[in-house]
This record gives sequence, structure tokens and C-alpha cells, in this order.
Amino acid sequence: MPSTYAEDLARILPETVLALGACFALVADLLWKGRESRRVGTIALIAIAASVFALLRQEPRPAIAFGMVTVDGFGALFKVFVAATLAVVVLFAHSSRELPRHGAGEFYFLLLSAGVGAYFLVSTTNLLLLVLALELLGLASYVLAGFAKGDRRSAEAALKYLVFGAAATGVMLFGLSILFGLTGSLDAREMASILAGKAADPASGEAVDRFRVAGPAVAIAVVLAFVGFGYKVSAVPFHWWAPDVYEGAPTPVTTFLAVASKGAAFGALLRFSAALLPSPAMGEGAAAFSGKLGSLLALISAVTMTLGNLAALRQTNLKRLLAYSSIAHAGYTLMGVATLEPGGFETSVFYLFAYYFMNLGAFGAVIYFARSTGNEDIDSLRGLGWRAPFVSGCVVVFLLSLVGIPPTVGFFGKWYLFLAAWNAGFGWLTVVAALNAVVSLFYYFRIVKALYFSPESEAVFHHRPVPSLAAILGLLTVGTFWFGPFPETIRAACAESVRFLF
Amino acid sequence: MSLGAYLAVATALFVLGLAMMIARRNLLYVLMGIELILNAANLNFVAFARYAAPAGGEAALRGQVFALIVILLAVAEAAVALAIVLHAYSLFDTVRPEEPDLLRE
Amino acid sequence: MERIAFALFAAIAVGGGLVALFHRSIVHSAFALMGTFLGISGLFVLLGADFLAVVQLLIYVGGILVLILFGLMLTKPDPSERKLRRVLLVLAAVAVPAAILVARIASAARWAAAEGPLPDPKPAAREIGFLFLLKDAYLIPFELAAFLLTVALVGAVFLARQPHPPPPGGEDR
Amino acid sequence: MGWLSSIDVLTWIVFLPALGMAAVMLLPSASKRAIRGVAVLVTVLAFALNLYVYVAKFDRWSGAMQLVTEANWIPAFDIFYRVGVDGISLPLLLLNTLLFALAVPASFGIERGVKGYFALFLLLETGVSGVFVSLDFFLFFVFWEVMLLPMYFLIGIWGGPRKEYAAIKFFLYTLVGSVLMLVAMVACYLDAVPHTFDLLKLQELARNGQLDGTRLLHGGILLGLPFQTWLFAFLFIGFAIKVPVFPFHTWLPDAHVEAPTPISVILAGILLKLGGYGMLRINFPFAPQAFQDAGTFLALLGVINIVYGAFVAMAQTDFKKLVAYSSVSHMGYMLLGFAAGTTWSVNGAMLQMLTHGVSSAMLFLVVGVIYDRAHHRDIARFGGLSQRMPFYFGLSSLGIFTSLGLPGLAGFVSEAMSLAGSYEKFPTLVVISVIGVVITAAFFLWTIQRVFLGPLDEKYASLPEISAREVVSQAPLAVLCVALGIFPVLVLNWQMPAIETFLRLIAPK
Amino acid sequence: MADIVFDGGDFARLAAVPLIPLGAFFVQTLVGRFGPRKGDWIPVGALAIAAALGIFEFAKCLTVWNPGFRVEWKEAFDWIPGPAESRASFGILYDNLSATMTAAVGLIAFLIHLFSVGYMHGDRRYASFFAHLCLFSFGMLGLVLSDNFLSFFACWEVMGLCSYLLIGHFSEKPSAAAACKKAFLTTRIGDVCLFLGIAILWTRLHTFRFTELWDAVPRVLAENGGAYPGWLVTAGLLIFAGAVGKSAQFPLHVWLPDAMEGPTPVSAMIHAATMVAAGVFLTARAFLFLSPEARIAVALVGSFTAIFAATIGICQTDIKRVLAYSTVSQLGFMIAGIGVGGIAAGLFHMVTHAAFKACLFLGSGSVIHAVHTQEMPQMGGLRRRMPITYGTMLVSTLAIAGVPLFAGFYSKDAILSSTLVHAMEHGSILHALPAIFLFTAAGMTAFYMFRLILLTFHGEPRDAHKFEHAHESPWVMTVPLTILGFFAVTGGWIFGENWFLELGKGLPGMVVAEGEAAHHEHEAHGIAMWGSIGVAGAGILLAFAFYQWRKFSAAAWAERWGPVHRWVKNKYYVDEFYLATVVRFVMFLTAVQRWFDVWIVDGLVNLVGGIGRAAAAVSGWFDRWVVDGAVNLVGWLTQLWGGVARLFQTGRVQTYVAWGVAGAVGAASVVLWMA
Repeated sequence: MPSTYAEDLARILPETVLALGACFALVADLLWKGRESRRVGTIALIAIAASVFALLRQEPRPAIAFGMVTVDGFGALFKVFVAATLAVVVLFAHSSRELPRHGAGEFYFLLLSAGVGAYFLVSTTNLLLLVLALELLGLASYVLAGFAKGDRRSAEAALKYLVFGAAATGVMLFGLSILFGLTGSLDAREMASILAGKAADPASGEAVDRFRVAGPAVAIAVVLAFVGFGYKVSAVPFHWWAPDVYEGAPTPVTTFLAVASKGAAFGALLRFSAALLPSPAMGEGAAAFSGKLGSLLALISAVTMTLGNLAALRQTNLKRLLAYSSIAHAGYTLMGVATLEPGGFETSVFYLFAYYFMNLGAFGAVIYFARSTGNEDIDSLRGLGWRAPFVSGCVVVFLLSLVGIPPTVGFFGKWYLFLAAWNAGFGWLTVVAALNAVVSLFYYFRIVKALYFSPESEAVFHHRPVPSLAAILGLLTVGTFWFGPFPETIRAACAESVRFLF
Repeated sequence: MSLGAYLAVATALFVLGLAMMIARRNLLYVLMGIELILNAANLNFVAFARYAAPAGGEAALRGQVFALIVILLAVAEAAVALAIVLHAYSLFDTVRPEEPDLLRE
Repeated sequence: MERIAFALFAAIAVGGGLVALFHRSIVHSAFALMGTFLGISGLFVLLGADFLAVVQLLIYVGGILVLILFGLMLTKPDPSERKLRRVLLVLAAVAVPAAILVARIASAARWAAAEGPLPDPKPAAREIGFLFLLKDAYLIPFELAAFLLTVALVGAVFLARQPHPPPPGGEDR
Repeated sequence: MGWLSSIDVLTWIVFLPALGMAAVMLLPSASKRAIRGVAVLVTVLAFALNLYVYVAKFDRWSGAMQLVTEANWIPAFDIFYRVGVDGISLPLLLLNTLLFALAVPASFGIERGVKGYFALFLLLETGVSGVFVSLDFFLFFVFWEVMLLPMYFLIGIWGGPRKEYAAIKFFLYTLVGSVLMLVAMVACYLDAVPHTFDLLKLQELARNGQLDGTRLLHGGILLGLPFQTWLFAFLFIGFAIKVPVFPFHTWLPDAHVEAPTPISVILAGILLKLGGYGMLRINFPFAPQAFQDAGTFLALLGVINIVYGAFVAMAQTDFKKLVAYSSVSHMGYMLLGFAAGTTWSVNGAMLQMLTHGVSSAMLFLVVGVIYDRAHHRDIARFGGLSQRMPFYFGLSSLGIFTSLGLPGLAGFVSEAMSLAGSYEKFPTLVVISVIGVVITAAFFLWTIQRVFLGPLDEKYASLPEISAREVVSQAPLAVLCVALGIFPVLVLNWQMPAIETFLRLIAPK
Repeated sequence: MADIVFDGGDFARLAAVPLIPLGAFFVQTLVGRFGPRKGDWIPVGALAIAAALGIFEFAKCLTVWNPGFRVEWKEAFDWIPGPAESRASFGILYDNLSATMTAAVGLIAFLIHLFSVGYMHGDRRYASFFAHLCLFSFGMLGLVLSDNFLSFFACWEVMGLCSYLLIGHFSEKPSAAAACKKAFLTTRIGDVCLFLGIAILWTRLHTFRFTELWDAVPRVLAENGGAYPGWLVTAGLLIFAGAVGKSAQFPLHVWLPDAMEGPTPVSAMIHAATMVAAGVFLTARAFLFLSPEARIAVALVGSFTAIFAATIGICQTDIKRVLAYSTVSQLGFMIAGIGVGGIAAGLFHMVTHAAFKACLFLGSGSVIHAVHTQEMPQMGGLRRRMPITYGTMLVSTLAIAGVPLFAGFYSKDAILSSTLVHAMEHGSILHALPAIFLFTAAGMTAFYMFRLILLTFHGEPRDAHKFEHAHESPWVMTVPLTILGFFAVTGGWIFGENWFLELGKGLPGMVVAEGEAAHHEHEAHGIAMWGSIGVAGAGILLAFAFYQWRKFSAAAWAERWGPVHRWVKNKYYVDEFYLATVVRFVMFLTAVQRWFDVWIVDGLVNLVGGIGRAAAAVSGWFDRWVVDGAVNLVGWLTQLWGGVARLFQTGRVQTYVAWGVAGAVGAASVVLWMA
């Protein structure tokens, strides 16, 4: 029985609540004449909380709203992921000094609208809605990247992000148009069933599996489409913008880009590859096709993580180092995607959650240190370990998790990824990943060395603790340590959510 | 006319757009390049819509709706692009894309 | 007859693009771009997308082109570039692989398309309008596009607003 | 209090220090006394619990695993929290908790970052105790890594002049070891028919030859070598780095010289035994066939350890380095004992782990006492201390003669059993290693002569006698040195049945 | 004869004999030093009780003479648990030999404790001296009574420890510090050989207990067709090597002369009566494991040591060094005696030697105590000032020289006769060597002993100042002297040949000569008696000639024999030889230092650096490979990536787009290529 208008509206309630919250924040800022930036922040937080509340109250049965918005467990999980990141980014924005004092309304408006874009991104298999969501997320991010108006680095970051983003989106659109041409449909699931159907082979004429006929064309189109995802996820051939933008943009925005935008893009990538991926039932041509895609993804994953780790070795700027580290972690997550099977997807989703805790923590620490040392260079941190013992302790835990040393959540994340990749036959990929983990040890521990083992730098003297930020970092550390030994809750959620995709 | 011809024109425009973005030394060319690429995609969409379902009906319009939305995106993107370019221009006092290179290796 | 019209409009579109790419002065390029947009609008008419052709004309020529011209006027005219040969090189570098790929796609693809003479298209503006309002059709994209425009508006205004108050922490850290 | 007793006592022993760490973290870093108080309380309580288990709750006649508790942890990958103890692990656990309890008073001298120090210290204790009690390979590996980190920081931050280099070297060596172990663990997990990490099940599988890698590698052969050889090699290198065995030992002297005294007591007293314990529990039972073939090679390594360690110790001028190399030499006896595989030699090797733990801990405390007073450890610059500090001379010569292997003291029993037991299998090697015994006597006595005897150097005329605090931490060890010498029964009765079961596991089929 | 009733009570008393001194040691070290008179009465009292118990039990044995008397208390204390064949436990083995030894050692130890109360009066470490002495007594008594090799070895090493502590008593003197270390190390080499021997026996026969081993030997011989199997020969020789180390026989004798650095009572007790005798005791116990060829080797070693040490003793000037070399020589006699089969003779000589050598040492102690020097050239004419000391030392010298009616004559005569019997039986020159060596050594003994007496007590006082101050020692020193002097005289009669010769029959492995062999023995006995008297007389006359009547001037002979004299004076450069070879070889291995203990102070540091470098080189490559390898690998990666990054990450966004497109094209072509 087709769902009624009211039911559909109820299904997209979280998105609407978030959008309304954005507008309300903008109006509130105007009413308070730009003086009460902190209270606007709280409004944004309330909006996020409301959207999550709405999300949780939805009935669990998966359904399609308005013909193209699939509302299911997988979407819900990623929406929670995006909402949680938004909340932390808002808190970071409170205590970061990089944002102009009176642009709060616009900032939270753009941030929440980017959130709306991310919500739609993870809950659709329709090409049109996908492009719209990507574009909404993108535009908001371009402006957010350039939000520190007077600062030339931020302007340059926005410019570069815009140019590269526009080019990538353009190429993706071209790819999607060809895909539309080949299948005549806009929905990935529909496309897959069309492609699986029989079609007359132009050469031999007899009914042959369509896939072997249109295979190469579909492959090229899919690759062009992947450019859009690759750019958002900062996979290797399309990661060039990431280091510069991450370094230039204000840190809360960088956090948003590195965690929320990347997470949502992974969600969309998982959903599309699950939908588009021809199930083996569709004949061996399809299986060969998915095999090829899988090994391509594995290759990209290996190159991404290796380049990310190697480049990070030589960084002196903390944000740029974390940029390369986040590229490397995108590489690790791609490992799970490359397996193209539910077991693998589940490990990628878990790794994203592990990534959530450790990376948010790392960026939070950058903000915390930037407040006392005034800049983001590693050697200006020298000796801070003794002056800010609590936060430095948290940083050590985050770094342990980023490297993947046991009892942290990072180790268990990597452990699942390696196991899934090994079972899927990518033995060589596991070895490359293990080597990368060892290499990553060096640049992460350079930070520890600076914090604890080196003589104090003068920048560290006027350090004043920031209780609110320290509290957030503390929570994230608890998360990193707690979900290490007891990952069962998250793992079960991820495994169950992935089942919705197939 | 055959579908291939339209595909050829669209590809030509796509190539020109890309070349314009990469080659020319003025940020505004980049903007123009973006528009060209999006137009190429639009042309593709409409052409496939026409040939896929000549009899009209919802399938035929699917391409046109997509094209419409893409045009709308192009407008939004052009606006934001211009704002960012001008903002950068006010700080770097140049439109050459390689001038602002504070963020590099 | 229809074949000649296609050739004409295609020539205008691609020619305008080439001129826009290679012309030294940016103003001439802008106007050449207008030619391309007109050409494309004509092609749309041929393809039976009449509403789309009008929208193309209104928005691209009336909106975006004007936007770009304003951009030109606001920025200092840079000395015209001399090394056009480099542009040709880049064009070739991009064109060749693109051509190969698209040719590969065309040869391999079994377009879900009918061959031979097509029945003449019917005006579709009303149907498109309805499509945008029908719940199970494209209502969500319509609403989302609207929201997108507001976001673009707010973002562009924020960035373009003068004066820029100096950011905390000095000019350039 | 119902639920307190429901948690089994082993988990209490392991996680009590972790609770202590949490308590220390909550205390303000200024209140040094409170922190030290918590540390003492926690370590002593853990030791008392352990002693209670050792004496009362452990049936020492059965060689089987006892007090086994199981709780599921990550059921998806058959990872369970399995804890249990038998004749092999219980004595080592007792030594571990004892040394930690004694190291706490020894670390009252630390002034900088006391809170951080004791937090890491207690975390280290949890890690080490965990390794000794865990029966699940994954749990074993996690605790093994948990132990690695505090050690790196303890040496790196509170160490001597070249502390960073020593810390990094220690970290790298142990990391390489643990990576090898991780690979071996995954291989075992994937190869076991019902995928499992349970050590006892894996031992059983290995016992009847099902752990042969056929499920993992086609035909169980990789690059020409059977799976068992690879498994044995990976695990052996992983544990040999910890023991340390000859080629991998260069981290030990640096780590000891740079580590603060209480940490090098723990390092020598317990961390070296982890390697030996790992071999006994995992390495040999998992690849019994490879162990039989590699017997002579192991024995050779053991003898090299003995002789090389002794000769290099002879050449040292730094007192701590000398004791470090003597540890290398002593661990050689253990390896020789394992390789021979007779009842007496394995029991001797096992006992050697305990007696060396006691004597080397004693020696490091002794070195610590001089270092706190003279601020240098150069043997040649001392002289005639026995006149200024007679009581101290008594204690340290007791420690030295125990390490020397003087009958009537702890060292002799284990050395004699190892050598006598191994004579049957490797007569020539035992004769060579006897040279090590003589050289050990030589460098230790030469040290006594240069440090304690001879004319008193006027620079040290004002050295104060050993303080009460130092005596408190050394007295139990002194008593143990003599007690284990006269009554080795105290330990042998507990470990013999367990060694019996171990020998049955690796007996050639 | 009625068997001696040995019940639990006796065993308790026997166990008490060693344990009381042990208890006294602990009490003294922990508490005693703070008590009255610094606690010296605790060890002395303990020794008194131990001696009394020892003598009481010995007396019990004497009442009913039974050569084969042997009684055991198995598994008294369970040391290493485990199944039967790998269990190690301690017990008591009490036969005639251990009976005599317990009594003799107990008595001598008690006397020496008494003597040191006076001698060590006012010493800085008075209390710990007595503690160590008492621990030593436990070691010796424990050794004599133990029934298995493990507890034997344990007590053996405890004695080594005590000799180390006691020699190093005056630890301020660097020479004492070096001497104690040298003593411990040299004996340690012997101990290690002993341990190996025990290990071999244990591996083969799976037991440590003497009785079981003795029963096993005939079984093994039978299996091996009457001949000694290879491993048993090596085990026997290794065990004998242990004895060589402890009793300072030829190759390992270097430590005994240096041990004189210790206080004189220590020298008297450890280095005259008890510890060194332990080696002889061990050879007796392990005699059964020595194959015939091994026994000849033992005899040769013993006899050579005898003559070798005697020659050195002749030209020593330090009174204690003379006595030290005389001890080495007399030990050579005992070992040779056992080697040629005269176990009883060897043991008889051991007991008598214990008595008069202790007396000689204590006498020299009181002399040194009086004149505060050990150099004989500075003494002379002390006869008048110290009559008691002179009297007892004269008696002991007569005994050691082998003058009839004195203890030494009987025991030395027994040894000489058994060497003659040995020589006659085997006839070959090799077998005759021990006899020849021993006779000449006996002569020399007489010569250097009387030289000592004449130089110290007779003639004119060479140093007036010292002579004036010389005075007789207090009673606490002279009383033990007289008791020991009494035994030196009566020793021969009381114990007499009959007791010891009879005792010999009961010992394992002793072949009782009957028939034709008995004839040999009787004949040899006569020749030996007259031979020894003649040789002793010649020695005494020569000594008087040189030092009393000045017929020949010692100095003249010295230059005439120039090089020989210098060689002999410098102890045949044996010490230097050792330093040059064995020690240097060890050092060569460690490349630590050239002269081990002669040049300790200077020139050491750079050589030690040498070994550091050598050790570093050997194991350094691995260290470099792991640590520095990892570090500069990272450095290399960083440089490599620096260049590449600068090429790509140019900061110009258009190149980014270009590379992005190139990447897309690459990916597409890869997918196509894979198709």
C-alpha cells in the first residue's frame, strides 16, 4: 500500500528538523545582532539533538519515502554518526579562536545545512538526490573552509576546495549521464536489475548476458562516477586538495571535513556499491565485473594508505600531519569496502566509528594546543606534556589508537579490517596495511616525543587550561579505551546495519 | 540525428570545459570551464532522455528534470564560486590561480 | 532539414567553446561562451525539450553570463596571456583520452534507445511542472534545490560582505 | 560484598593494580604521600592475595590448570576472557607481585611526576600479571602489549642520560617481537579447525598433530619449510627477544643502565621471565616436533648466552651493565635446561627463572643503593666500602654469592639441576658452560674486590650506611635467597607436577 | 665383637655436631656482635659442645673395635623432591674414618677458637671473624658426616666461602683482597671439576649417595668386563681434580701461600688442619672410582707436589710461607700415600699432621704476635724469651721431621713403606718414582723445619729492639699450644699403626695384602723405617751445619748455585707462569687485561675499552641493523617523499585538477586493461 504523504513526511523528519534548526540559528543571530554567538551555538546543539531524537523515534521497518529517500537502519546509523560529529564540531567552534567573532549565525546555518546534505547523502540510491546532497554538502563546505574571512590561508583553502570540488563534481555528473544513458534509470538498484537482464549482443545477435556486453562501458562510467566519491573521501588520485584545505581551513571546519563529510561519503559509497553491485546470481559476467571493481578499490586503498603514511612522516605542521593521517585512514577504511561483501562492509563501518573517536580527539587536541602555543607546529609543543598533563595523556591514548596498539579501539578496528581482507583473499593488502601501521608509529610518536621527552619551548609558558574542551577530550578518550576491549555493542550495530544494504 | 552525434558534441564541450579549467591563467576561466562541463552533462541527459523514450511519458522527462536540477546547481555554484573568487581577489589582489600558494609542501 | 539545423547549432556551440578557450582577452571569451549557450539551447529545441531550451536561455545567458561579466569588471584586467600554445597542448592532452574512452563506451554500449525517425516531441512544460509536485516523483529534489539556493545565497553574501573585520591574531599567522 | 567474592581471585590479582592506577589518577599530583600510600597498599594487597592462592587455594599435587574462569568477550571471533593458573605460572605470578611490592618502597626516591610514575607502574603490574594468568592467546597478546607501553614511558621519562635511545631501542625490539607473535597468533587462529584462541585447545591440537597449517597454506609447506618450523621460529624469536637470547640481547644493557633502579628491578626480575614463560606455555607445546629437531640449536644458543654473557660482563666497568650481562648469562642456563627436556633440566630451568629473579632483583637494589649515594656506577672508582658500610657489604655479598651459584643459596640449586639434567643430552655443551660458571665467579669476585675490599677511598669516607627503607625492600629477597637455597622444596613441590604435564605435551610421539 | 648399638639418640647427637656451629653462626652474625665480649663466647662454646659430642661418639666407636663399622641415617632431610631416581636428600654416613675425622676436627677447631680469642684481641671485625670461623667449622664437620655427594659438595663450597671471607679478613690490605679472590677462584676451578664428576656419576647411576655408588661400582666393572668404563675413569679423575684444587696440589697450589695473608689462626685451622685435609678425605671416599692408571697418576701428582713444595720451602724467609709450603708438601705425602694404595697410611698421616702442623702455625702465630714481624732474618734467639712456644714448636718440628717416637715418624713411615710396597709390586721405574720423591722430600722437610727453628729460636737476636719487646703469649694461647704439642708427641702411640691400619681394612676398595704380598709389606716396612730415620738425620745435620755451626754459609751456597737458587727462591716462577698462561688466556678471551692481579690499578681502563669494542662489534651489527636500520629507513623515506611531494603538492590548484583527471583516466584504463 503506497505510503501516505504524512507517513513520508514523518520519515524525513530528522532532515527537516535539522534544516529548520539551521534557519532558526540564522534568524536568532540576526535578532541578537551578532553579539550572542555562544547562545546561537546552543540553539544549533538543540537542533542536532532534536534531529537525533526524531531519528530514534522512527519505526525500524525500512521504507522508501518520496520515491527516492530510503529510510533504514544503515541510514540511521550514519545519521547518528554525522549528528555526533556536528555536535562535537559545534563545541569545538565554541572554544576555537580561529572563527570571526560575529559570523556565528551564518557559520551554524552553513554547518547544519551541510549536515542536512550529509543526511540525504547516506539515505538514497537515487542519482539525482545523490548529486543534490553532494552539492549541498560541497557548497556549504566551500564557504565554511573560507570562513575565517580576514585570513589569506583560509581564503586560499576555500578557493582550492572549490576549484577541485567543482571539477570533480563535473566529471562525476558526466559519468552519471553516461550511466543514465546506458540504463535509462536514475535509481542504482533499478540500474543493477536492468543491467542483469538479457540483451541482444550487437555482434552475435543472440541473447547474451547484458553485463558482458555493456560491461566495459558501465565500468568506465562507474569509474567516472567514483571520482565524485573519491574526491569527497580523499582517496589517492583525488586527494590533492585535502592537505592544503585541511591546513588552511579553521580547525572546527577541518574536523567536520575530516570526519562528518568523509563519513557520509563512505556511507553513500557503501550504499551505491551494495546497490549497484550485481549479485552473483546475475551471471558470471557480473561476478567478473565486481571482481575487477574490488581489485581496483584494493589497489586504490593500498596506494592511499601508503601515500598518506609516507607523506605524514615529514610534516612539521600538526594539522597537515593529521590531514595525511586522515588520508591514510581513508585508505584503511577502503580496505573493507574493497572486499565488496557484507563481512567487509561491516568492518569498514566499525573502523569509521573507531576513526570518529580517535580523529575527533586528535583535532580537539590541536585546538587545545593552538590556544596555548599560538600555532600548530609540533616543536612549539615541546614540554607541554608536563604543563597540560591531562590533555597530553588523552593525546597519547588517541595516538596509540591511531597507530593501532591494543587495548585501544583503533587496534580492534584494524584487527577486524585485516581479518576481513585476509578472508576475502587480499592477503597482500593486509601485509601492506601492517607495514603502514608500523611506519605510522614513527610520525605519531614524534608528537609524544615532543610532548614529554624534549626541553620546554618558550611558547608553552603561558598555557591556561580550557576545562570544557578538556572534558570533551576526556569523553573521547573514555570512548577510545572503552570500545577497545568491549567493542561488542558497536560491532553488533554495524553488522546489523549492513544487512539493510543487500 | 543519431544519438552518437549528440554524445560527440557533449564530449567536445566537456573536453573544452576541462581544458579551460586547467590551462587558462585566470580564475574566471575556471568558472566558465565549470559551466561548460555542466552544460555538456545536461546535453547528454536530455539527448539520452529523448532517445531512450521517444514516446514521451515520465521516462522522457526524467532526463529533462535532471538537466533542470543541474542548471539550478550550476547557478548556485557560480554564485558561490564568484563570491569565493572575489573574496580571494580582495586578499591576494590577483586572479591568477597559482598566486595564492601559502599552503604547500 | 532537421539535419541542417543540428549541424548549425552544434557548430555554434563547439565553435563558441573553442573561441572562448583560445581567445586572448577574457571579455571576448565571455561573449563566445554566450554563443555556446545559445547553440546548446537550440539543440535542446531539436531534442524536443522546449521548456528546457527557454530555461537554458534565461538562466545561463541572463544569469550566469552576467555574473561572470560582473566578475570580469570587478577584477583588474590582467595582461592577456601569450602562451596560447600551452593551452593547445593541454586541450590535446585532455581531448585524446576522453575521445578514446567515449568511443570505447559508444562501441560497447547498447543504448537503451530506439533507432530511426522519432515521433515529433510534445510540449512538456506542464508535465515537468507536475513531476516536480508529485509526491512520488521529484518533490524532494525540488524542495532540496530550493534549500540549496538559500544556502548558496547566505554563503555568497557572507563572503562578499565588506568590510572584513581583521581576524583575531594578526594578519597572517 | 557478594559480588566482590563472586569475581574470581585471579581477576582480582590482575586488576587490583589497575584499580590502584585509577585511584592514583584521581589523586592531585601534589599529594605525593597519598599516591605512594595507595601504591604500597595495592601492591601489598595483590601480593597477599597471591600468597593466599599459593598456599591455600592451589592443589599442588595435580599438574592440571586450576582456578579456570571463562567469560565471553568478543564472541564473534571466539575471543574469550579465559584465566587460569598452574604450577608453572603460579610461582612466577607470586614472584611478580612480590617484586612489584618491593619495588614500590624503592621508588620513593622518585620526585619528578610522581603521579604519572605510579600510574604507569601499576598499569605495568596489571599487564605482567595478566600475561601470567591468561589462557587465551588474544588476551595473552593484549596484556603483552599493555605491558610494553608503560615500560617505554618509565624508561623514557624517568631514565638516565641516554634514556630516549634506550627507550626507543627497548620499544623497537619488543615491538618486532610482538609483531612476530601476532602473525603466529593469527596463523594458529586460522589454522585451528574450530577457530579458537584457547591455549589449552591449541596445545591439544598441536599434541595430536592437527596444527600443521594445511588449512592455511596449501599442504602446510611454505618456501619449502613445514608450517610447524615457521610457527616455532616466529614464536621463538618473539620470546627470545624478551629472554634475551644472544643475538637479540643488545637492548638489555642499555635498558638496564638507563632505567631507574626500581624499574630495572622489575625489568630483570620479571620481564625477562616472560620470555621463558612464553616458551614454556606457547612456543614449545605448539610445535613439539620442531622443538625436538631444534633441541641442539637451542642448547647451543643457551651455552653461547652463558659463556658470552660471562665474558662480556668481565669487561664491564659500569656495575649495572655488569649485572645486566650476568642476567644474560643466567638466562642461558634456563635455555639450556629447556633444550635438554629432561625432568631435572626443565625443573632446573623453571627454578632458575625464580632464583635469578630473586638474586638479580637483589643485585639491582644493591646497585641502586650505591648509585643514590655516589651518583655514579663506575666500579673502578669505588674502593673499600666494606669499612664504611659493613651491613651493606653483608647484604650485597649475599646477593652476589647467590648469583654466583654458591651451594646453600638459591642460585646453586637451579644451576646444578639445569647442568646435571642437561648433561645426559649435551655432555660437551655442559662442560663448556661450566667455564661460564668459573668466569661468573671471577667477575663477581673481582667486582667485590674493587668495590668493597682494599683501601677506603677518602672521597667515600662520608658515605652513610644503608637506610632502613632500602633494607626493607632488600630483606625479603635476602631471606628468599637463603630459603630457596636450603628449601627448594618450597617451589619445586608446586612446579613439578606441572612440568610433568608439560613434558608429556612435548614428548616425541 | 659385639656390634655397637647405634640408636636415634646417637644420630641426633651426630646431627647436632655440625648444626650447633651453624646455629652459632646465625646467632653471632645477627645478635652476638652486640652482646658481651662481642659474642666470641658463642662460637667457642658451640665448638666446645661439638668437639665433646664428636669425641664421645668416637670414644663409643673405640670401645668396640670393628673395622667394617658403618651406620647410616638415610633421607634425614628431603632437599629436591621427585621420583626415586631423581630425588636428592641429605643424611649421615658414620664409619671409622668419619668418626676419627669428626673428633680430630672438632677438637682442633675448638682449640683454634680458644687461641684466636687471644690472638684476635682488639681486631676491628672481631665478631664477624668468629662468625666466619664458626661457619667454617660447620662446613668441615658437615662434610665429614655427609652421606651423599650433593651435601658433601654444598659443605665443600661453604668452606671455600669461609676461607675467602677469612683470608680477606684484613680487607684494607690490597694484597689480602687479591689473595682471597685468588683462593676462591682457584679452588672454584677444582670445585667445578668435582661438580662435573658428580654430574657424570648421577647421570649414569642416578644416585648421589656414597653407599649406593660404592655398591654400583663392582656391578659396573662386571658389566664392563672387569675394566673401568671410560666415563667412570673421567668421573674419578674429575673428582680427584676437585681434591687437587682444595688440597692445593701441584697445578692448583698457588693460592695456599698467598692465603697466609689471613690471620694466623685461620692459616692454622683452614690451611693446615682441616680444609686442605678435606681434599684427602674426598680422595679416600672416591678411591673406589679411580681406575688403576688413575691411582698411579694420583700418586705421581702427590709425590711431585711433595718434593716440589719442599724445595721451595727451603729458601723462604717468611715463617708462615715456610709452613705453608711445608703443608703443601705434607699433603703431597698423604695424596701419594693414598695413590699407592696406603689409604690408611695417608689418613693416619693426615690426622697426625693436623695436630703438629696446627701447633706449628699457632706457635708461629704467637711468635709473630710477640715480635710483630713474619720475616725470620729479623728474629733469632727467642728461645730465652718464649720458652713454652719454643718447647711446643720444637716437639712439633721433631714430629714433622719424622724423628722416631714422635707422631710424624709413624705416619710418614707408614706412607713410605706403602710406596715401597707399591714400587716392589710393580717394579717399573714409573712406580718407583713416588718412593724416590717421597724419601728426598722427607729429608728436605727435616732440613727446612730445623732451619726454621734455628733461625727463629737459636743463635743471636738479630733485631735488638724486637728482641726486647718479645714476651711469652698469654695462657689462652699457650694452653692450646701445649695440648697440640702433647698430641704431636703421643699421636703416634695413641692412634698407633694398629688403629689406622685396622681402620684401612674397613674402607671401600682397600686391598688387604695377604700371602706373598704380605711378605713384601713386612720387608718394605723394615727398609722404610731405617730409610726415613737416615734421611731425617741427614736433614737435621745439614740444617745444623748451615745455621748453627756455620760450617757452610747459606749465602755462599746461594751464589754458587746462583740461577738454581734464584729459581727456587722465586717459587719456580709458578705464579708468574700462571699469570702468563692460564690467566692471560682467560683474559685473552676477554681481552680485558694482561696481568690479572699484579697490575690492577694502572693501564686498565683502555684495555677494558678494548673488550667493550670487541663485544660491541660482535653483537653490535644486529643492534645497528634493528634500531639504526629502522631510524635511517624512516629518514630515507622522508627524503624520498620530500622530493616527490614537492613535485606534486605544488600548491597550484590547477595542477591538482590535472593530476585528478589523469588519475581518473588511469583508473579507467586499469579497469579496461583488467577486462
